[in-house]
Amino acid sequence: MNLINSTPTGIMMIPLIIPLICAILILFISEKTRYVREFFSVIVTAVSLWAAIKLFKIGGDNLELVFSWFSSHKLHFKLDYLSMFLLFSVSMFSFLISIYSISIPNKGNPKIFYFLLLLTQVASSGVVLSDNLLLMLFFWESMVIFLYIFIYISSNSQQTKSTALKTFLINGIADISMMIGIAMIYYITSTLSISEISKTKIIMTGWGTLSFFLILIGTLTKAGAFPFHTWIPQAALYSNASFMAYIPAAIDKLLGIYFLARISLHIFQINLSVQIILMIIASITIIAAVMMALIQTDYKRLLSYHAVSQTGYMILGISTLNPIGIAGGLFHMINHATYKSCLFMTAGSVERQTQINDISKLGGLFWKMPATAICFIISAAAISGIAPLNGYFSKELVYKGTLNTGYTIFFYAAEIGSVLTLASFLKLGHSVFFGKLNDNLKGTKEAPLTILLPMIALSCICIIFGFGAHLPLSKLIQPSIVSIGYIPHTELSGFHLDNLFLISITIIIFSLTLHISGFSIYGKPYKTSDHIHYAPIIKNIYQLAEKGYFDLYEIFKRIFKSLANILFKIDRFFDIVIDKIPSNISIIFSSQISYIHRGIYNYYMLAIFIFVVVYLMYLGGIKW
Amino acid sequence: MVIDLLSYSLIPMFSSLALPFFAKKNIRIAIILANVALLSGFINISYLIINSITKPDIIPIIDPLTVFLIFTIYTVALAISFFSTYYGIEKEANPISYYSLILLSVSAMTSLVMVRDLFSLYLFVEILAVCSFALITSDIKSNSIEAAIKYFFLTFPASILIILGISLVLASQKALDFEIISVSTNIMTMIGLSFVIIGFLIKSGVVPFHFWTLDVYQGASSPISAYLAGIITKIGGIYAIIKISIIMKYYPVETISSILLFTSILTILIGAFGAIAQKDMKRMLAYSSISQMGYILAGVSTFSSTGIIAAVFHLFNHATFKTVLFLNSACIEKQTGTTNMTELKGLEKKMPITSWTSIIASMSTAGIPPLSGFWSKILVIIALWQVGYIKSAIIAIIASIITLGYFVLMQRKVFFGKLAEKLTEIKEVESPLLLPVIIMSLMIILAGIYVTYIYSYLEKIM
Amino acid sequence: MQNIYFPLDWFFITLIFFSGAYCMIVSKNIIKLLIGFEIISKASIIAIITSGYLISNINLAQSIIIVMILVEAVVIATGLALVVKSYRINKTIDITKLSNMKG
Amino acid sequence: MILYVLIYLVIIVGVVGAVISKKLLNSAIMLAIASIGISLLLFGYSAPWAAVFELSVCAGLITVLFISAVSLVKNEEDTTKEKQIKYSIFPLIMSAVVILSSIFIPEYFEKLSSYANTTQNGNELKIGDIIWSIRGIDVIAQIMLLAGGVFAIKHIFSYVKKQEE
Repeated sequence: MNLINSTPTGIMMIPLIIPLICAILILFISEKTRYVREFFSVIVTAVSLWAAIKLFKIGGDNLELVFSWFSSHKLHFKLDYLSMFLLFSVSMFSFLISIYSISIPNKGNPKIFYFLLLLTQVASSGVVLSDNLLLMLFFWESMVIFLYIFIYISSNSQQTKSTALKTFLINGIADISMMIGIAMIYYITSTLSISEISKTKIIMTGWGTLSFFLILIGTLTKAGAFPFHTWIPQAALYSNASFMAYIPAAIDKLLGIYFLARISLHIFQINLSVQIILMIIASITIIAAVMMALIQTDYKRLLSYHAVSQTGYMILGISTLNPIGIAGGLFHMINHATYKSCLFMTAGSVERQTQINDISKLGGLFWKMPATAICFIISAAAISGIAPLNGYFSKELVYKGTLNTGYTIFFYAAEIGSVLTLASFLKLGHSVFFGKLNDNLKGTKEAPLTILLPMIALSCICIIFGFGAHLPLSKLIQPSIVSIGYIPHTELSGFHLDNLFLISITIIIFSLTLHISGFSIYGKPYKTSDHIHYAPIIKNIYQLAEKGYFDLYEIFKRIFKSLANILFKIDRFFDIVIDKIPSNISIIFSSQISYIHRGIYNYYMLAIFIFVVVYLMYLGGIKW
Repeated sequence: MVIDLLSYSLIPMFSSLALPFFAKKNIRIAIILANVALLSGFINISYLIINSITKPDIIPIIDPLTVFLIFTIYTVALAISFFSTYYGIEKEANPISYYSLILLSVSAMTSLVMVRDLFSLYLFVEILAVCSFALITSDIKSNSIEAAIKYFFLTFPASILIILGISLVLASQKALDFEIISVSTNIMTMIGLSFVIIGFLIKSGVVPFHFWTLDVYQGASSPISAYLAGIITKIGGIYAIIKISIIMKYYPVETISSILLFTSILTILIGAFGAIAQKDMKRMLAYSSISQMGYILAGVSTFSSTGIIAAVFHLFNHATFKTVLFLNSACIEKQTGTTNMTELKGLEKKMPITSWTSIIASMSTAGIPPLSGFWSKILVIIALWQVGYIKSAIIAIIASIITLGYFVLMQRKVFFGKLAEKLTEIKEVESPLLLPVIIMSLMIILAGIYVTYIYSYLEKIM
Repeated sequence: MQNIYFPLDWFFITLIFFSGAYCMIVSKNIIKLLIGFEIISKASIIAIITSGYLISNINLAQSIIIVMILVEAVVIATGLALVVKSYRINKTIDITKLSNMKG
Repeated sequence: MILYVLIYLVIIVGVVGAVISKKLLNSAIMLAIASIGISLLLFGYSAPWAAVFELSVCAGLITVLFISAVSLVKNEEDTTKEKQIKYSIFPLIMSAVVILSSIFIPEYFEKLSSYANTTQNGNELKIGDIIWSIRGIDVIAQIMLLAGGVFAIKHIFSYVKKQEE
């Protein structure tokens, strides 16, 4: 195994090995030195980014690197264009987040934070690079542990601890189901390497479908889709902004959708009915999450719900199974990562400067924090799919993909989703940056440079990917689709003045009207969505949602509680049967025996005489 | 009669006759003479038996069963007489007659074991009965008189039944010798012998006829109840049944064996269950000894060679650990004045040796593996299994679990836990009183460990 | 011919045995018990002599009876001694009163 | 045969009288009559030695012992008022037993006696030889028994003196 030398396989190892070593080194740096840890992790992430970019230059599809693990088992790391694209994006985000979280206050003990950040970088690049499913699973599972510790150290309040537990449980169980799914794959194909399986894709028969759905649960949880998303909003409340910007916003989405792409396109040959199920899940995620986002008053919680809804678009894109849709899904994945983490960074900087998260208390910060405000505006426009920015282009591809499949209902769902997204961002922007500046925020200054720099970088990427959409599409997305095995016929990128553009304009107008009507009724910017919130039917759906009826975690908790006390009753019953009844019987029996012996000689003699006579009669009755 | 073993029965008899004359000058000398007579007999027989166990082929044993039982008789008798010298028998009864009666009962038992004639067997059983019921009265409490009367009126009618049996055997055989009887099988003899067995069932205190055992073991003075439970009821009752079952090897034994099996299972169960709710320690030990008698009888009821070996082995084991238990209850009674278990608590702190020996003995009764009780019970159960009485084997196992139950209950109540306030000032009994108990427990442990030697020795019986 | 006596003797033995047993079961007075016990031992003597007569070996039967009579005498003597002592201590010869060992 | 039945009648009368008589003295006397009947029976069976022993020991010695015991516990007798019903219904039960046993016992023992070994060669051995030579062990047993009896009575009464002091 040759390490760092100019051959591509060597470079491929850099994002894996170097951050791991540095992570361990960071642990030994003493507490007192300031900024050494931050500086160290920034350098390391920069190096891994450089390695990812260099791999791009060298190109060279499916480079193979074999590890011998306990001699018998071969560990394959394989690099095709899709994983190269993912590796680049993962390293980019780790680099930006490590810069960003230098001056974020409540990220917990910095030593552990950076240790975890680098380990997450290692794990995610491991997931992306590994060709062997088992190896991928190993890195995938380690992510859960880092997730748990990240949330746990962010503050020592009770809610944080219960959120950490909730996250760990949901992700843990999902990973177990994925593990079983992978075991089934091994059972079907008796090989674990993705490249071999992809040669003869697994068809959807008995074990195949079951393993697909089990792995699907794992990927959807990682990506944060509808039924398994409930930990993200809670994490948003109780953990720090840099964590939210890093994992739920970027890394999780990237890895989740990457693996979804792998299994639905590369490993399995999914048939029509499975495809429809996927599209239904996608559309539910879009609508439900954005409906919830609309009514939120907490800055980060609102953003987290949007993160969940945007995942819906990506899943929709992938599940269209035609090249345009898939390209749209993948492109939306990278776009979403950029503007979502940028939005979370703005949330972090606002929180750092004003120590307030509740948008009803914020207002008029535009002139106080101009840079953050501008970045917010750009990324908000990108997420709602306004024309020249990257969001629009990826959504446009996704819409084309869904229209090609012929099921227009999913198209309408996606459209409604983007309307509500824009409405909620209008509400957010208006209540935080515009409107009246209330008195106690007078002294707020602009956030320090280390926070602004990554934000500005990300918003520039949004703009670049927007206007120069053909750059990422041709360089990153197209080769990775080809490597999966779907050749796009039409030209992917480019600005086409067709009716999709017109629809996006109508969406903008429609959400503007919603916002203005809400503002005029209630007067307060943060109340603009209340007329939807308290509408007749929707009101009690919202109440149910608040109480957590839709939350899988709560449902299971109730089930297990009732199960526990049923078992307790059964145990009490057995305890009586085994312990009490025999001892009582024997005591009654023995007291009866001692009662018989009343001590009077005559009764004894009578008993003996009777028994003797009986025995003799029995004896006498011998027939010979 | 086995001539060369005759000395074991004659020496105690002559010494018991000589005892009153020695006692004229000084009672101490008489007591010492009695103990020395028994000690010499014990050393002699133990030398004989150890040689025959360790070097089985060199010394040809005339009759292994007789030697084995004489060994048991002498161990228990020596333990009792040694114990009662320091127990203060003088306060309660005339020591001269007490020791001569013990010596006479020893000679009666040894000759009973050696005898080869049915009528002489009956005679020696009568002598033993007379001596033992006189010994029962050697306690000042009124209970002992009541116990003696009950013993007299409940067991002596049984000898009449035995005579009826003997008359039937006499009518159908040339003579009453065991060899002659065992050779010529005959229905009338079979019925006669069954009459005799039922007579001896009454004498050995198995369940339908166990009423006298409870009152006698509780009422008699403690060393005597140990002597009774230890060896007299066994040799005077169960030994005769074993001897007859050996004779009836070639007889059609279905009916009598089903009677014996029914009685033994009844005994085991009622003995075990009865002991659970007992308040008085000696009465509980009486119930447990009835239950153990049931095991011996179960062994005999199979009429198979393993059954009889198991019965003899369990007889020996039961003799040792029952004597230990009763002697311990005697020590407790001597120190605390009562054997009522509700008043005794946490004796282990004050009387450690008594407690620990009685724990070993009760564990052996319950049949805990390393100890000897376990092996004999297992043999009995195997014998039952082999002959096909599987249900009764299972009942025997369950009953031994219940035995373990009530013994642990008794120990927890009497020996462990917080020391009862009244008992704070009591001390351990004098060391000579503990000597027999310690030797007996050692024998239990050794018998448990060297069980293979004993089994190979016992196999020569059949 | 001599077989006639054997069954008839055993008929009378059962009668005497039953009456002795009845007397022991029913009576409260200990001396009455002893008399019952005496009757039963009489029955055993008859049993021995009938079997002796059956196998026409009277002398063997006689020797056994002599020994049995001796045994009977010794037993009755000790029994009466016991009764007298219990009378001295408990001041009663009613056996139902001697029952303070129960359970 | 008539003599045989007559003797048994005497025995039965003696036994039943001993059981049902109210006063202990009468029952002792009836018992003596029964034992006299038995010795007559023994004479009937040409067993003179046994008959003489039976007559002298049972009729004589044991009756004397009984009467002396009854006199010892004289004042106690009137206090134990036994309900006489137990004894008055005795003849009734006795007759029931007579009928039952007359059905089963003779027929059963008839069949049984067919097994008796009648090959015995009569009474050539004299009674003295039997007792002393063949059944020698019984002599030792008798000595032991007598010693036991003496020590037993000594042991029982030994305590009585101490208690009275």
